[in-house]
Amino acid sequence: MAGFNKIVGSYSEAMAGLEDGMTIIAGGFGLCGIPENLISEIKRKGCRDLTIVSNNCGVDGFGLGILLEDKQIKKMVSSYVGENKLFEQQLLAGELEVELTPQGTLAEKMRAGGAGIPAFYTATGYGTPIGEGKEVREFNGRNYILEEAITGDFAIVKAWKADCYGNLVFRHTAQNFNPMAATAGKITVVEVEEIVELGALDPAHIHTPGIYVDRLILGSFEKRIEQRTVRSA
Amino acid sequence: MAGFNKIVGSYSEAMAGLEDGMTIIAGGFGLCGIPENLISEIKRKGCRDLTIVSNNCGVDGFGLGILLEDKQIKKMVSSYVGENKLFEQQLLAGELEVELTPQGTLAEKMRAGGAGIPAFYTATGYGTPIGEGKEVREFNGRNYILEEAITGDFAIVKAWKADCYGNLVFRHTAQNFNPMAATAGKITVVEVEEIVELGALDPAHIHTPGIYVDRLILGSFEKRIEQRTVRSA
Amino acid sequence: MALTREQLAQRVARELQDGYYVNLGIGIPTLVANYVPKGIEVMLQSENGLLGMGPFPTEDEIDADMINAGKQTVTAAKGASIFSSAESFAMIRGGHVDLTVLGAFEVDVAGNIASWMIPGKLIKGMGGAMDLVAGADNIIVTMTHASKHGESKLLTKCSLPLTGAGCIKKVVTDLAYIEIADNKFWLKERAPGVSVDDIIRLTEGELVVPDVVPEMTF
Amino acid sequence: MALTREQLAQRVARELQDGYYVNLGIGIPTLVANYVPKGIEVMLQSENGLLGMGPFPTEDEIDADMINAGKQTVTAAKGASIFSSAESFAMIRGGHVDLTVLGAFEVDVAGNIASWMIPGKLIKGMGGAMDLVAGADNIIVTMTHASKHGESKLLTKCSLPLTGAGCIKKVVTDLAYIEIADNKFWLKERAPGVSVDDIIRLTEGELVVPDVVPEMTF
Repeated sequence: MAGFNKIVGSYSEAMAGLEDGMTIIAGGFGLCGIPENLISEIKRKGCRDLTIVSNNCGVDGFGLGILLEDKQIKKMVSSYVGENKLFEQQLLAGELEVELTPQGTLAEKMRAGGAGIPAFYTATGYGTPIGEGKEVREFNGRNYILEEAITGDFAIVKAWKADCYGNLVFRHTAQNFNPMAATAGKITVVEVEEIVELGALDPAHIHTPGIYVDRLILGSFEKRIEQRTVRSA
Repeated sequence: MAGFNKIVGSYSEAMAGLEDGMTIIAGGFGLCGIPENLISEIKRKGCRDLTIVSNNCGVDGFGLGILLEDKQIKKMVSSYVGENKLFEQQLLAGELEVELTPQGTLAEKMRAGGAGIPAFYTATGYGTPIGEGKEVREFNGRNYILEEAITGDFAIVKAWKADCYGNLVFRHTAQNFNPMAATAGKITVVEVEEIVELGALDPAHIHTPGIYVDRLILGSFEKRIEQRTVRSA
Repeated sequence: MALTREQLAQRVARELQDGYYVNLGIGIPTLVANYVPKGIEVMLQSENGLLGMGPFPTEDEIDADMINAGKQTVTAAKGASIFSSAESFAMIRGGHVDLTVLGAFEVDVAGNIASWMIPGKLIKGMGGAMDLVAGADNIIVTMTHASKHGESKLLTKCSLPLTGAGCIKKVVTDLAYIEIADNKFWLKERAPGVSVDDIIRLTEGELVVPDVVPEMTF
Repeated sequence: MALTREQLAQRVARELQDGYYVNLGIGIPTLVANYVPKGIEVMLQSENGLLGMGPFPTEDEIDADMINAGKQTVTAAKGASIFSSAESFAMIRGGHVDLTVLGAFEVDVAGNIASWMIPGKLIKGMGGAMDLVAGADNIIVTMTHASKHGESKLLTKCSLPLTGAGCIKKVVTDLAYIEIADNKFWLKERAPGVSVDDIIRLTEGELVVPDVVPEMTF
């Protein structure tokens, strides 16, 4: 009897079932709050023709950027992909497709995917190249475009603390896209810094209820910093 | 210089500007987490022809039910209104209009109103009287109906703790509709059980950021229980 | 003998599986929680914003801020989470709840359900029922097979306004366990001592009856 | 003399009001935070999920989990809140942010803005810019008045792909403060020592010039 215990024992088990051609939704913003080790496991598995939905594509040599090295990514759905030389090369060479999506629309598409909302209207992108080919409709005198939800075969998520039921708490701004990603995967895999006793998390302060989580694994993280900015003490 | 201090000194100040014919979005589920004193203030002010958007309409003599006593409500937008004799009478006498809305659609309409989403598609209500007259559209082989967002002239909200910036934390299931209501009012008024020092709330555990809150008042609450169910110890 | 309310709940409870997130409607569905089979764990979702509903509180534990969707005072079980109504229905609408159990006035061979409104009677509202039936893949309806006046509630076409269209696949009545597929009712089990003829007589919609209809045991 | 980057930020900062929630874009807009007028308080929103952005951390305070939308390490100010990207953009899209300041390549008399894409050059993406310009009622664009080659960036019609349509009402350039209304640019202030003629020459879209154009002071 497994009950609600979502803990798995290895990264290989965590990503079991991932196949060529699948769509993966990934949490994280820049290098902050990214599922580092789940990404490494995808590289290790070597699956190809992947569609990755993530606000960014990591950097050269870290984060989702490492999946470019063996050309595992067919298509990225992102709002900003400017931190990555290899990305640029593969894009210019026509080896990589990119579907640019405004950041807020991307977040809302993931949320909608998890929440059973197939599509919604937004003013974001109306009158721009992003609105081209999309239905335009007026509400209360303003024009909006129709945007459809996103779901994935897998969602990969990084949280701070979890209990064995998969209830999650995120740390600081490492929350970002992770909660929405968690709702939008057919299989949602989460790696965390700490697994706490059941009952140790305050029910009202759980960011992601365990119902969204299928597999949970304890990891250790490099947490690379992209822009190290400081002031004098 | 007021800065971000949202605290007002009286209930009359809290509801200043409320006028006949306005739309009010109210948090609460049944009698749980309802803005008791803000409702009393609306009764005291005597504004009429109000449209109230709330999952329920209180009970006879408590909660939103007291606004029926002087016939202040023209229209209720709710999912369930079955706990209230006076409601029934006024409805049958044609003195009160009711727009029944599925509970999840109601919650999502409030969220959409606050989030700048003018409309969204949902399968809820398709093929039922709720779907009549609404646009139907197929996505991935399933039929959905179009539902529009709700916003209010005022939103009235009950929270547990707040800081003076209006950052809110809700207690247990008294959260319910309150966070969405808070986002959907042109003027959002919140009453709380406790105002804590600025900095005392963990930023990552704030349910409603103060940006949504216009006025904040400290109240004391009866918290009437609708269905008192117990087990033996 | 027609099933009692408790037996109805017991029969429904046999459909529970280990690790199921379940939403139980008001009335008989609520009783299902008392019959979770040994050796399996389920978590109860309450649509007002609680996943992991515990038992009723003791007198000392009663808290006005902790209620379920039936507005009853409850407790939170270990491992529970609490959230807003929007989040709760995102969970429901998004198909994350494994099983929903609810009552109904009528069900028909197309899987339509009518459960919230009787024209001419005062309308109280649908609450979360329309969201629940639209969101769950797996729904069990519990109800009496026929009205007090002997009128079938398993119909060719619902006569009352619908709660949801084409969404019901399983019905547990006081007389039978029935599945819905291909625009037909499929008789799977009968209540102890209830004859197949009685079930046929009280089922208005097309009913497929196999050669052997096992009797439920309790 | 054309305004320096710091002066641009200073001029923009004069548009801040007490109690404003403000989103500052990357580059010059970020500098605005250094010039908040005395006696007023503003809160900075960072679209990756932080309301109440504080100063950069000291070496000891650096935390990889605490960054802003420019991916810089930051701190949270007292009274800050932290939330998901969906919540952050609900805030932005829903019009709850009082002022957005961002850079641009071009602005036109219709209030259109182009700021994210130059055809033929590599596209990096719009990030949150399209959401920010669609969501805010009050947007200030900061940019140089003309390109390095002397080509006006204040146009009759943007030549580059748009970031948003009809949403810009205020532009602070290195030469002038200009408002947009009725399909015209309205010259309101000029940079110290910059002649009205220079501004006219470098403004391609229709410019309304009042009899007196006050000089900015710093």
